[in-house]
Amino acid sequence: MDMSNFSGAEQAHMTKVIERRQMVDFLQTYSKIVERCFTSCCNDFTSKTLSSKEETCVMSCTEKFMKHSERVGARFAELNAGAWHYCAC
Amino acid sequence: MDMSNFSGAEQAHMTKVIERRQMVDFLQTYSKIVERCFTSCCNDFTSKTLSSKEETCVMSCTEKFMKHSERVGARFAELNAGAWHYCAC
Amino acid sequence: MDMSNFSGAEQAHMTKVIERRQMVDFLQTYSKIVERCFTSCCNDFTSKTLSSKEETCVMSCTEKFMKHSERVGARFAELNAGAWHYCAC
Amino acid sequence: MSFFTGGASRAPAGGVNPEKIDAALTELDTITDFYNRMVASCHNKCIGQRYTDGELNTGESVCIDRCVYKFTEVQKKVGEALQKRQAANAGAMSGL
Amino acid sequence: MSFFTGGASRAPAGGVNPEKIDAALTELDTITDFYNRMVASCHNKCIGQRYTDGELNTGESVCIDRCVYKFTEVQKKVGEALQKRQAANAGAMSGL
Amino acid sequence: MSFFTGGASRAPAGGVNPEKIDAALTELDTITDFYNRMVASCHNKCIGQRYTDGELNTGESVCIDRCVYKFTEVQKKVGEALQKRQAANAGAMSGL
Repeated sequence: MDMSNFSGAEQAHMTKVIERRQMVDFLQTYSKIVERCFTSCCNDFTSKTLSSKEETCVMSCTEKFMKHSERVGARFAELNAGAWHYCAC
Repeated sequence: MDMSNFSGAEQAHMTKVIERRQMVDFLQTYSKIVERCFTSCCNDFTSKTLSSKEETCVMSCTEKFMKHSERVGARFAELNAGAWHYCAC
Repeated sequence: MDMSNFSGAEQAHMTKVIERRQMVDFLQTYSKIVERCFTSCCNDFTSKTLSSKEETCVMSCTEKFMKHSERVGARFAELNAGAWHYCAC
Repeated sequence: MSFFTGGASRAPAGGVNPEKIDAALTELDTITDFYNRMVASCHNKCIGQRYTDGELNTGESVCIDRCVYKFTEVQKKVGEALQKRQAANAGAMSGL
Repeated sequence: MSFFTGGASRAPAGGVNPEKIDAALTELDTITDFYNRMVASCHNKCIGQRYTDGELNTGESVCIDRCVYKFTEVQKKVGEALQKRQAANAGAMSGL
Repeated sequence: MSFFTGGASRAPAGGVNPEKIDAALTELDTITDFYNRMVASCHNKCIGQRYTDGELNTGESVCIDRCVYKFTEVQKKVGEALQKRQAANAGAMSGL
């Protein structure tokens, strides 16, 4: 995002807005991981507690999701500059 | 949500906001039920009208979805107090 | 949407809001097409470039999606007037 | 969605009633949400996953027309059922 | 979400602190999002796709109760894991 | 999204141009949406459903790199196609 023509007040405002957006994004990521890892790992509802097998699966799934999304983020950042052919911004 | 430290004006504002959110949530639930029950119940597109079998299915699906989400809500409310380990709020 | 009882200022405001919503909707449609057509067309990750087969598939998928959603829109518009039995508006 | 109302009700400007705007936007968003779900659902029902060309064939076109009609029928039926439910236990709607 | 804060912080009205409202709304939206995903996930796990009547049978009811409990357990475990991660590499969280 | 603009354009504060902010937020939201769909799509394509440990193996890592590249290629192609379409029938874009 090119904010070079933003006034000081505008940059300050955007920084605040972006910070809040990042928090909301983070909470949504948290929520998506729960849904995805629950769906992949939990298939036994004869008991209400997590079995140790399910717990291991959830931990691996979470760790892997974070590593995956960090790797996607890194590659995406490398490519990003030229990618927005249709952005109306 | 702990609103005990909210001023009268803040509580009034939150009440208004929450009421509107609930209406929007309700409309989204409506919309999700339509999508889910349509997907589960309608597979015959040789006719444009709902067959009586499809209609029965849609009615049962709707009723069951509501009962399901009410039951989830009731269990969730019981557990909710201790559940938000990572809430940034 | 019935805006007949809107003041001039209200109509002007709505027009502006609707225009922006349409742009946001368009960007989301763009994004959904990318996801859907990528998912349907790209299954070979032995190479990072699009094969000509994949590219043809993506082009057809995009064109077809647009024609599909235009057709849905046209039918929907014909039916829309009587359809909103539960709209809280 | 209600941010606007919140802000504007404290600072109404030039004959704009924020409650009316807000209601209109809720309606707009609701219709848009339904339309988007209809597009996705009918795509899943009617459009094949093999993309060899960009035209809708006759079977797909007919399927789309019926699908839109049927989706709208489902919408009405679900709306009626929810209304009956809400009348029966008014106020106990929201899960939260 | 922060629009409200943005607007209101320039025009605070009658003892309303926009930061507090904003934080409360974030909490509300977060809980709502979790609840909605729980409803969808437990529906997928517990409710059959054949809709012959509108009642939850015993098997489904028991499944829902356990599902909500287990979903909440997963939520705690994931939360703890993310907290550990965030403590380990503070600041490098967001992908953007 | 435009609530902010709506409110602020009637009450601009301290050199903040709401149109610019709004455009920047639209861009931010668009990129975030693409990024989120890319994460989900490449997860579906590259990451197995069996979670025995938390590391990405070599196959998965290579797959992710290619997936991001390919997803971006698709994005460009779709963007070009939509631009051509929009040029052809300007104004008839939105379904509503």
